[in-house]
Amino acid sequence: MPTELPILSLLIWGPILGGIWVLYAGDRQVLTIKYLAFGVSLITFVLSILLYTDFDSTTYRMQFIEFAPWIDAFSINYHLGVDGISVPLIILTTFTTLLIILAGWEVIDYRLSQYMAAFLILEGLMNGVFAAQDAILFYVFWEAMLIPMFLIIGIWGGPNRIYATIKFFLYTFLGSVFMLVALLYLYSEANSFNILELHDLPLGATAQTLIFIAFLLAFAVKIPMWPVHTWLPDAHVEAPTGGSVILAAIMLKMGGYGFLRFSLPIVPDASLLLDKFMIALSLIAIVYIGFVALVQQDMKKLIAYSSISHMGFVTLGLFVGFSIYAATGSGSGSQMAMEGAIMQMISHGFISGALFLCVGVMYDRIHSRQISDYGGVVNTMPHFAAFMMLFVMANSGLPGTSGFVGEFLVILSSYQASFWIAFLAASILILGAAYNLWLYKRVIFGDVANEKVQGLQDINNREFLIMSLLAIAVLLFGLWPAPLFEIMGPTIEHLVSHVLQSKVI
Amino acid sequence: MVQLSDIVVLLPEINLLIFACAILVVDTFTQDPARRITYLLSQIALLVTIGLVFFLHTGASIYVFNGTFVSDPMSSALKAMIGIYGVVIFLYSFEYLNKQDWVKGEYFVLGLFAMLGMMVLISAASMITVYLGLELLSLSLYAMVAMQRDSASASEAAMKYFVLGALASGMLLYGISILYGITGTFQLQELNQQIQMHTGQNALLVFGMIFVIVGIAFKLGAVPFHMWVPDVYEGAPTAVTLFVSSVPKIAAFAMAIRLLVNGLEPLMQDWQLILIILAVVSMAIGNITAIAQTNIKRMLAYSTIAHIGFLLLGIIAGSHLGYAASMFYVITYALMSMGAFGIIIFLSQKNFESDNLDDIKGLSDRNPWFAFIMLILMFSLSGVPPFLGFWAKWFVLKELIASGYVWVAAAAVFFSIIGAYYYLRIVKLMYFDKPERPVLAGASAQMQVVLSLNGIALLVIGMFPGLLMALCLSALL
Amino acid sequence: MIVLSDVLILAAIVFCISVAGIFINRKNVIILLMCIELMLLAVNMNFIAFSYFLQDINGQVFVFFILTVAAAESAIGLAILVVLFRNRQTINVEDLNSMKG
Amino acid sequence: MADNMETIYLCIVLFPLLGSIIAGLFGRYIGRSGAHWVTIIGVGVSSILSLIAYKYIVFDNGDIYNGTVYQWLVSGGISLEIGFLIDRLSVTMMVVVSFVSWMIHIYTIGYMHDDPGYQRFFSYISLFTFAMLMLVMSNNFMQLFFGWEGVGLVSYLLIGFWFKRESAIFASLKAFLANRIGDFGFILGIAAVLMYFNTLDYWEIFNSAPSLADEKVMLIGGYEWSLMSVICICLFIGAMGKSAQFPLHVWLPDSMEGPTPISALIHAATMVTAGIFMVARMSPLFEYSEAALNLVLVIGAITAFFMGLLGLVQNDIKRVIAYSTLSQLGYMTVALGASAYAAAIFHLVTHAFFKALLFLAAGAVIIVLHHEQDMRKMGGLYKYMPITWFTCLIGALALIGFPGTSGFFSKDAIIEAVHASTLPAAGFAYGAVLACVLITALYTFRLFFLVFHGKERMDNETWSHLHEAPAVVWGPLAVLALPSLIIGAFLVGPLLFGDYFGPAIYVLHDHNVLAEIGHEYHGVFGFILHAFLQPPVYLALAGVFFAWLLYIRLPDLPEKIASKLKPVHQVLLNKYGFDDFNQFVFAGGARLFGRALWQIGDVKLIDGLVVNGSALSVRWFSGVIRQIQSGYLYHYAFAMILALLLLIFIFVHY
Repeated sequence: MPTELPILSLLIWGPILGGIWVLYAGDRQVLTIKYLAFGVSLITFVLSILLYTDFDSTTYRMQFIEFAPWIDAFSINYHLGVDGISVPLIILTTFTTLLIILAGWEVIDYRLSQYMAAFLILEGLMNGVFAAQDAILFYVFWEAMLIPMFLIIGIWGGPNRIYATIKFFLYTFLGSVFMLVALLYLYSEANSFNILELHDLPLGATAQTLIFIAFLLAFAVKIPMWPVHTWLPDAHVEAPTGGSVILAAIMLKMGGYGFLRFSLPIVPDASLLLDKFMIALSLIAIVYIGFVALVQQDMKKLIAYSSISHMGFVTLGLFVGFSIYAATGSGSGSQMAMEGAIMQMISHGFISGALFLCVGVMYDRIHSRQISDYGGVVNTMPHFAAFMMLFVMANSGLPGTSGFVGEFLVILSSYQASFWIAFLAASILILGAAYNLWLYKRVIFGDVANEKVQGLQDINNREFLIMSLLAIAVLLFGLWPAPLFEIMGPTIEHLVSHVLQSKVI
Repeated sequence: MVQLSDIVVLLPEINLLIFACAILVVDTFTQDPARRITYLLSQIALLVTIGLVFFLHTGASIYVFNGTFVSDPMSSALKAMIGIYGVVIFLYSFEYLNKQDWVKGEYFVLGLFAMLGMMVLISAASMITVYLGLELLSLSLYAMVAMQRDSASASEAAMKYFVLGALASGMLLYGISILYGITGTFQLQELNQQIQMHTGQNALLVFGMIFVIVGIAFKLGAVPFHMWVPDVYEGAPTAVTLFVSSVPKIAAFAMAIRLLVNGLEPLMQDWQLILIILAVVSMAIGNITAIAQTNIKRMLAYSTIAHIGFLLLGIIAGSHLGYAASMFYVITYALMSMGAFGIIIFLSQKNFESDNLDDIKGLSDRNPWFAFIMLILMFSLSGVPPFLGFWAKWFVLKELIASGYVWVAAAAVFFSIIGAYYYLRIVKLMYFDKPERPVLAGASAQMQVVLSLNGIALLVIGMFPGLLMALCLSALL
Repeated sequence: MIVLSDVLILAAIVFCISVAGIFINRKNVIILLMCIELMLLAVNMNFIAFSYFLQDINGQVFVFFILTVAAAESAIGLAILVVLFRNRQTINVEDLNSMKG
Repeated sequence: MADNMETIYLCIVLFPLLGSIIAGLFGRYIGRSGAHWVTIIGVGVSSILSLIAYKYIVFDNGDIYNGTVYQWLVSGGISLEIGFLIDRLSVTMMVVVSFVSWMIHIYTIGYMHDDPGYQRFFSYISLFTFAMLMLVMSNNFMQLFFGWEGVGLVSYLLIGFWFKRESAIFASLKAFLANRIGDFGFILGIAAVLMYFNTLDYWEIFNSAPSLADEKVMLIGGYEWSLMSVICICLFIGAMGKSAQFPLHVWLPDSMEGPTPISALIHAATMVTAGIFMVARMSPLFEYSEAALNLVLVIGAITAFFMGLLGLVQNDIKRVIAYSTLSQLGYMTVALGASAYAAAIFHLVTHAFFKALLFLAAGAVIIVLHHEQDMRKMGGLYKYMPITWFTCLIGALALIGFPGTSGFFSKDAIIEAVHASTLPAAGFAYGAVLACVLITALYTFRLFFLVFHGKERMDNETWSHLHEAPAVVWGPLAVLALPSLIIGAFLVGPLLFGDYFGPAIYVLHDHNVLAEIGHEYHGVFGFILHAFLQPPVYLALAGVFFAWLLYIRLPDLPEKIASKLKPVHQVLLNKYGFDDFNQFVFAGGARLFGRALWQIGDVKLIDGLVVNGSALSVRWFSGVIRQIQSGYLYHYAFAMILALLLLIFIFVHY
């Protein structure tokens, strides 16, 4: 271990304590808390970069391990560690939070300190989810995360925010409590909450199926999969910009992360048994939601639906591996599918975040999310239009942007399972382009539609900075995704070989 | 056969009794309308009791008075908890009574007697002791509920509570009589052994046991013996509701352990099934009905019913770990309940109970700190980590699953989702709505400090629940 | 010759009457108090019978406790009744439904 | 030399990119002239370096380069890389692409002179050059797809360049979507390639192609497909989108909405050739699939014939040329189908020149007429614009394949090749391309006569300002006219019948139609003479004659014919109803379907019934249950007793 610094703990508790500090500072010194929040998130981001630089990408083993007993009686430990799956997600989290603090700089004027604090605390909790190696520690972070998000949507959200936030909370709560039952059942079998030990726990076929379903409820709601996706459009639409960004960029990824960390390795046989079902749901999400996205009148809703559709690729990539293995007899296609899925998660974090920020930029000026209220924005906001073009194109999977990589790999590998899976998955090429570009056409192109659009101011330096950072990320990972794959390669390779082995007793 | 050392074991109870009687006398003579001296003496009584419990606890089970009274780790732990909670309850109550301008010495005296009853109940090793403790507790509570003499609803609640309580204790007695008839003993350990010898008379034993369970379920407030709970919570003055909703549950838990585990353990398979029915129905009815409530106190009453269902799950698990989980649950629940009613007291004013849901609208604008405390309470009640309420549910579920009742656990978590809705609604009212009237809540500094600590405790113990779990485990292993 | 079951059946009948009285009576609260007393008496009868047939004095001791408690209980019950009447000017059971739902 | 070549290749793609980035991001700071200088220099350097590369590969017989620039990613043991394959095929394309682009850059200075989006436009066309070069220089499918979509993107941007015009942004959307439909097939093809070849690298794939030629796959039910056919058909669907083949041709005519003729030219001369290039590049795969070759033939023939017909009824000058482009692309496709890949590339090259010439000439006319594009408002321009008239005539002759012009050689070679092909679909294709020769001549000279001859039909205001186009506009015309005339004669020998492409294009012996024609090839003049023994020349001349008859001699006749054949005319005017059909069925259908899924599936079923429904039912249930709590003491007591009895009933049994 090159550094002795407890980086993971700092990444978790730093933002949380920072958030409490911001909360304590209160709304009296507006500028102070802004800089305070910014400073905290910046330091956290820099720290998270250390994870990348000091990461040993030759092994699949957990790194940066921290271990301390927590509840002795039940061998629950404060056990942190990261591997190739967690590191990118943690960096994504810290990066996104940094942007959100910037994005809320001038926009939020109601209970600013609480706003900033909520996001900082949320950041810490999310880092905790990705770093936890103990199932109960994971669950605690996983659930605790709901509280700040519940408040963010409820306090700073749109007109229908209460319905949305309660729906969000109950939906996700519904999923996760069954996961808790499954975890407790696993404990009763393994006498341990250590996730890695659970990976090696042999389990009967029926038990695996039931555990899989319990996990599925939690992760399918979170990611979200069809048909438990309906909380997402509401939550996204009503949430403030920052909330939408966090939801789309990070929270959805937790579902995918859960599948990777829990469902697949803990109950591989059930995953194998139900993989067709999962593939079917994923394909429904891709196609069905693609069509639904096409007809949305509300920009945020459209992007929200597009997120669901893109998350269909994640679940497809994660579960198509079994069929690939069955068809080709080698794990390399499965690995490609899974890595494609993770790439898709990371990339979607940037792109959807960027798109929600774009909508936020417009919303801050006109206070409408309806597509029909816009038109010809490019005339008054050319720089903004350029950025949005990039993000919209990335969202429709243009090569050279990060949005392409994951989709490309998943389509390529799922072909090995079946032509028709790839066929349906590839329909996103058409549907994605259709809803994205149609949105762009109606909002950005055309002649100036009304006086409000006429009065628009182009993005200021702060917004320019945020957009540029995202644009760089989107392009960087599109043109050179190799570093990411280098990090996750050994981990996924090991995961695939683990998942493809039966562990039925 | 009664030795001096037996009396020593009984010292906390004796101390409390003496204090209670003394305070009754002192209160008669005090001229102070605020009854400070009564209040202070009551607190001292509790502190001394806690001290005695602490110093007398040995970690071993000591049976005294011909095996009718026991002092064991569980009794010490629960008595200490009752004492500590009693201090907090009296503090909140004193605040409430002051706000309402009718400070009554009786409240404290009756409260002390009720706690005496609880301590007796907790230490009961014989069905006679159980009955006496239970009646001492119940009679005090009836009187407390009716204490607000000019309130129609309070007297109505008291009447309902009284009649149903008497009915329940009648049934309990009937059950005890049957058990006595079969086994010829009141002493719980002997009962246990006798039942193991009387395997042929299982049906009669179960018949008697069902009556006993009715008595326990009534005291806990499990469906369908819960009908008194909402009316009493709503009708009684908030200080009394606060009292009724917290510490007596601890005693009721102890009663269940004493009777079902110490006494009727050989019949475990039967009472597990009965309790499963009661628990599931309680969680269902409690959570679902709570949604329709508009009065916070009544809503919390139904929430209590649901929590009792959860509490029973640990007993259903039928293992010492499970009982420990239940104990953890009841301690946690009482703490949360105190906090919730504490907030209502904090918000109340003279002639204004502030117990409608609308009364807490926009609390976070008016008083962000206590809104935050209430938020902790609500999330803790709904079982969201990292708050203590989560660990309570976690512990119970864990033991339930370890005993193989996975489906009961699944049903339990399902109902807790429904339950989450009405807790969230309170958070919603506080944080997302605008205040309807510019009421400024206020309270004395000590009330504020203790109430804050009450809420923060849920967070801090929630982050380090190991100690409390260890306590519960050591009490029941 | 009176056997145990005779007494038990009598006690059970008395118990049932008292229980029925509690939920059938819809008029006067005082009748409820009487029913409760009756119920305790039924239980007492059980205890005495068992005590006698088991040759165990404990049962009769318990009866004394019950009698004492019953007295206290009546006292409290009547006190509540008085308070209730003062507030409501009625002790009709059917009128006691201001809290429900 | 060989060591430096890698750097040169890299520079060829990077300079246009650099120019594009500078002009795009810093256009405000470097100003208009800065923007055009930086991009022109960028593309210019790239063109010159392409020439050097051309010299190195073709004339010096230098080593074919196949190398990796950098590794894009490794996943599951498969390495995806960015790399170049520079052989005779790609180097030829590089020269064509970079030079045409360079010319367009220069021409744009004049054409876009007053446009506020000046810098942006230069940035786009440089970016286009970059993407197109990446496409042709790629050595693997991944990068091919990158370039493929990249040109799609820039074409979207260019067509929608005048974003205030509703029709322009509509057309751009349509173009992108039509291309995406092609890409949909394309990516499936790539996926199939990856599955069976386990790599995306061209050479490795081509080397193992023969061993997989007989592989069968199951797609639907038990029916077996040849693997190669599946791969090639999927890839060809991509080519159909990009090269605007029937039925994905719909976007190309509309793409004329861009700042024409530049964007039109970009499309006509370069972008649409990507599909042709791709199929030629994939010849080692297509050769193993008769089914795919037949399909290519049929699609090409349909496109050539039916799109040519549409050219007859258009009145917009640009649209006529656009349909002509479609039709010519059909020719190229037919050539591909007949395994005459070299002929396809040959036609691609000649077409690039004469079509560029025609577009620029049309542009010149449009400028002079103040952005009037309707041919019915032109006429008699030869007096005012002699240079334009003359160059346009050369272009028109080349287009119809007048013997000796560049178009003649390439087109005649294609027709001969189809004639010689033995594929089942070759007969149909041959008939279609022959008929198309007549049609091509007819619509080309219809355009020519309507614009330059006959009555002067423009309004007075315009008429009074008629003059020759400025030098910066006619200069490129003159530059392009020469090669349009002669380049065919120079290239026909080596390109078609020599071993010009070497191993870059692979043809099975049975399919080698060009070799068959080559037996009869005895030099350029022999080829011309030979043509006079074949029908195409006479068909072309007949076409010119009819055009003269209809539009000069009897100008009223077309009207009458149109009214006599009203249904046919109407069908042609409606472009066979494709636009309406697509608009109604696909666009409308998708929206309808989406709305149905949303409103019925999401809103009503999932949200309404399940989510809110369960919430409501819990609430309703709650209302019911609270009735049990009646408030009456006797009910409470009754509940307790009832429960007691129930428990006894359930649990006490003897």
